[in-house]
Amino acid sequence: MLNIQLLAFGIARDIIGSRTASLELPDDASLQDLRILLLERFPAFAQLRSLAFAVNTDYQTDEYLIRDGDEVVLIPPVSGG
Amino acid sequence: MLNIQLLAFGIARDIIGSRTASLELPDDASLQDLRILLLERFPAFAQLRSLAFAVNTDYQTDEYLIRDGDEVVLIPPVSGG
Amino acid sequence: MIDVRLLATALEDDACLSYVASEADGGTVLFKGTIRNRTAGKPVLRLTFEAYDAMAVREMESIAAEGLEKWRCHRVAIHHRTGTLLPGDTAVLIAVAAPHRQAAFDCCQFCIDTLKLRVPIWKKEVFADGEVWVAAHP
Amino acid sequence: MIDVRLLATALEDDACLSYVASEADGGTVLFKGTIRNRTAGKPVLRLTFEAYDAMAVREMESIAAEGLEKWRCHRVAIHHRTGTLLPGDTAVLIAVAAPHRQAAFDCCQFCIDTLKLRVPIWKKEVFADGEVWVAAHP
Repeated sequence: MLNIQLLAFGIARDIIGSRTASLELPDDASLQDLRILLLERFPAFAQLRSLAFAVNTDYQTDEYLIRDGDEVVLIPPVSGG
Repeated sequence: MLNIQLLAFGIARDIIGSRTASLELPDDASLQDLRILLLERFPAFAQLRSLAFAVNTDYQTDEYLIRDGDEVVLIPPVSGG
Repeated sequence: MIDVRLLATALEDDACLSYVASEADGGTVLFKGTIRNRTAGKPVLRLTFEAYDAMAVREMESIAAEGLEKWRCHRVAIHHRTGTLLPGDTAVLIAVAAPHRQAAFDCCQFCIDTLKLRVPIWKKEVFADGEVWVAAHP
Repeated sequence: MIDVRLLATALEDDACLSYVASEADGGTVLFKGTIRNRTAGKPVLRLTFEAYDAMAVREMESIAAEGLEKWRCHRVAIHHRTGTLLPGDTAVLIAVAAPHRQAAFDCCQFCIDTLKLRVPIWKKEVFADGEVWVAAHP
């Protein structure tokens, strides 16, 4: 199993109810697998215009294979400026 | 005859040698007639990228018929900003 | 040269303009984004900006570097607020200096357009009757 | 609202930015044109700006009004220098505020582009070996 940390901002934090969360995922899980899991647990994510992921401080696509210890950042639609 | 005042700026002032000048033109003279006269007396005007005219504070085309007492402004290529 | 800051205190126009000033450059463009007092006709009480700080700074630096290179500009400053802002407050400042003006306009516009697309900063608008995360929903 | 000034004294960024500031507007764009220390590689000692004052002010007002109307912006300030300037000095400031940024960018660019085409102001560059009226000859 992979142990990862979630870090959530903006409306994503409201949806999961906290800034950080720990999660276990099967080995070889991709960000797409995480997306599916999140949508199951928190159907409100389906209402968003988009949900992107970063690992540490870089955007990653859904094909990214999660590594044990990764910090995965949930990035709902940004609205800076 | 029409009596007009010339007002010259930038390189036009250098070419005619003074900021202002008085001139007599035949009745019914247009700015085009003035242009021809200026090019005869001051051939250096032919070297400019352009020479526009204003009467008082408005640009006028060469068809403009000069009136007695007009102040005609010689506007060489502008370079503000 | 790039100056990127994510600040919890009031942004200063002059800090950005001074940073990019140079006798080698003839054109400077500053974009200043401020808090409007209404959204779709509804009075806004205040806004809160939340940022993923480390990544927001990295993304702003990367946007500034991309703009500098693409338009051959010399200096870019991007300053962005976090925290709570009131109508009229400055949310973002982007200053770009270049030898000629077109490059400065194009680079400045690229920086603000791209910042709004990909820098991890989120704003919540607070109205008399509730709060909304801007642009979160379609 | 339009604020046009032709000034023989140093231009101030903040005078333009303050004039256009409003809680109804979210985007402000400032263009600042400054004196470069070189032209085509040649060191510039100083510049002199000469203006046909009355007409220069009228033309700048007309450009500002045209920009405001075309892009539905709220406020435009155009301040232009006359007299002698040194490298680094500010020759022109144009600030535009609008509800949204694209209008402010487009209007500001229109104002500076059009100012350079038709406002009766002339600059002479002074080099170590002589003086040149800028753009006078092809």
